[in-house]
Amino acid sequence: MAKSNNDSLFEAPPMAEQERMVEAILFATADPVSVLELTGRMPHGCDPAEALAYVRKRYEGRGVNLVKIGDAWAFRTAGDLGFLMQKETIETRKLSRAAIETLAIVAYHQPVTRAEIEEIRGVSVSRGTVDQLIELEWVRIGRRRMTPGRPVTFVVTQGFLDHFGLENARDLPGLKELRAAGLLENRPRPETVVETDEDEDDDQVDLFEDD
Amino acid sequence: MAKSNNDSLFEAPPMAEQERMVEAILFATADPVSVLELTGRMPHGCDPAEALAYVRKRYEGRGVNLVKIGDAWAFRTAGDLGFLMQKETIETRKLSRAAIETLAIVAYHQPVTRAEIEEIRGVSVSRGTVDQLIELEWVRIGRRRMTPGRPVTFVVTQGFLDHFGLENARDLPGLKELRAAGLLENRPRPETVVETDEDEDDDQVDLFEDD
Amino acid sequence: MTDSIFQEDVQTVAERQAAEALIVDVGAFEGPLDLLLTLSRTQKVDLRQISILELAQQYLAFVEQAKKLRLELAADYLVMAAWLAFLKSRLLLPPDPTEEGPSGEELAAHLAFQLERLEAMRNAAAKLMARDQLGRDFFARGITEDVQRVRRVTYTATLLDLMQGYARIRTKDDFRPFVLDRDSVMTMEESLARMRHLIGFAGDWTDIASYLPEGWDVDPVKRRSATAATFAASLELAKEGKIDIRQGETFAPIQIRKREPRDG
Repeated sequence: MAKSNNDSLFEAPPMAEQERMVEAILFATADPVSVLELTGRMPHGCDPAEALAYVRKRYEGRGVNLVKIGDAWAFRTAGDLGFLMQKETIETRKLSRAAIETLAIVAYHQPVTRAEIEEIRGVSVSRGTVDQLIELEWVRIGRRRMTPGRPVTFVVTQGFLDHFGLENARDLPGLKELRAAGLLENRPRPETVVETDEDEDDDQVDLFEDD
Repeated sequence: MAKSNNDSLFEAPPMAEQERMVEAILFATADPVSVLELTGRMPHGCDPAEALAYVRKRYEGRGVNLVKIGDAWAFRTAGDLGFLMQKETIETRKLSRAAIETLAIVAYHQPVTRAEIEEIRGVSVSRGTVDQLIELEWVRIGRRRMTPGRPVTFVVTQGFLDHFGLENARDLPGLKELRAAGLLENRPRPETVVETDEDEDDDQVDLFEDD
Repeated sequence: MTDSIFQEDVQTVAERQAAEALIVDVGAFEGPLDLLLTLSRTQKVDLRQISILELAQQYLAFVEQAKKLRLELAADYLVMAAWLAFLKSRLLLPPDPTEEGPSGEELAAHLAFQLERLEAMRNAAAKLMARDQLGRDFFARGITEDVQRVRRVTYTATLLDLMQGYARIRTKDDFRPFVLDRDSVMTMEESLARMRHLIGFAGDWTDIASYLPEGWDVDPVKRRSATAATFAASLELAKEGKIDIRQGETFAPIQIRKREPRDG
């Protein structure tokens, strides 16, 4: 590209101009554009590869970046700004009955295994229900139970306590209070609750002191 | 909560970041995006108007420029680089002379009724002509004129401004001169005395000042 | 169509060409005002100084010519011709002070205004179309991204929901209305399964009491349940045609035997 060249009549546009051209072509074309195609579209003597390198540099760190796709080039939204391409609508739904019951069992009986939850609810607990509670960050996996099979246990989280405005899970009203509040209309059988809970209660205390 | 400024929790991203966001959003779409929509899509506390000003400056003289269209913004390739884009050129239906004139009359006289268009052109306007302009999304129906019969009026659209690279309707070529020469007035024929024209002129002034 | 018209006319070639120059284009005029504007250009003056009288004469001559060529003119061309003839007379005659309405000058001024305005709009249209246009001279983004609508669902529950949920489970427990003591109950299913197996060995009439399982014949509660189950199972088997069943008299022992597969 030296000036002494005889081709100077057909001298290529200055590099800054070539950059503009690359910018415009890549902006307006519906598909990624190869260097070959750029060469075909830009004036004679242009060096699209070099111009591309400059454009790439210019758009580094910008909201759109020049990226290579196969052997073609295109502008793309910067990866970290993908969230702008979404319009979020937040919808609040009530937790399903199964989820509430499972959550209640975890809260009152923690740490509790899946088998225990099923036993208390009297129906099997779908994986989705527990997963949902974990996703909501209201339930997390606790220590494994030291029994055959070493099943995982579930406990409630700080997030759960925050959401429900509790200092700790022991603040949850007991059956007596529930009944006093009219939430338990029928004859209680308090023994059933406690029987196996002795050990677990200890655990529970540990747990909350850990937290 | 010791912080003096409560809002600091929701501090807006730095302006450089907001610039990137504006870039990303506007690069992702072919249609102009209003400041209002930008505000809705960018994080809380952002100032799209300010960011737009910076982005506009940044792209000055580049291969793509930030242009204002009505109250919306879009990136468009620089006008001098159109020759590179023959491949992208959209073959538009050739507009008839009647359609072109009608379009100009709507643009310069808006809001304008069909009767007024006919009065200016001295010939009846076929339904197809206006329909074609509406289909192109260059003309739309405006407010009804508060005159007997409450005729509909026609106005030009944002798409019209976008297509002809106009920031707003006041930028129409020669508008000032035409107005000064009294050629945008709706002068009634001497034999027909129409008193309602006062309102019409008001409307027109409103429109151009609103934009 | 114009061809046939011309053939019928007896004209010199020169005359015909002169007429053609104007007439052939009639279809290209956008109405009388447009025609007037075109005619006015022959005056080669600023539209503001145009002679409306001269223009009216030109127009009337044009209409005359068209009539001579039996060219059909749209009604509005003729209306304009009539109006211009009226205007011409007004402009030529001295104003009559007793006459109502606008003067010839006022009418002429308005026509001049209309022509000027039409021309101005034409020029504006030309300027507009000469502008850089989107999709022709400048371009929008080629690769667009759709804005995704993401619906994020958050779940919520109140402490009351939680307590009610728990109460519901515990109440279900407490309220389990009636738990059968399965220890001293023999079901028909159990008995049936047992008898299906045993019946193969019993060839002759046997008291169903002998089918009671071991240990179920002592405790009266158990014996009652087992007897009932065995009896019900026997009826079921009889219905299936597996056994015969008989009872000598009321309260006599109920006997069953295996029914032999029919061999004749």
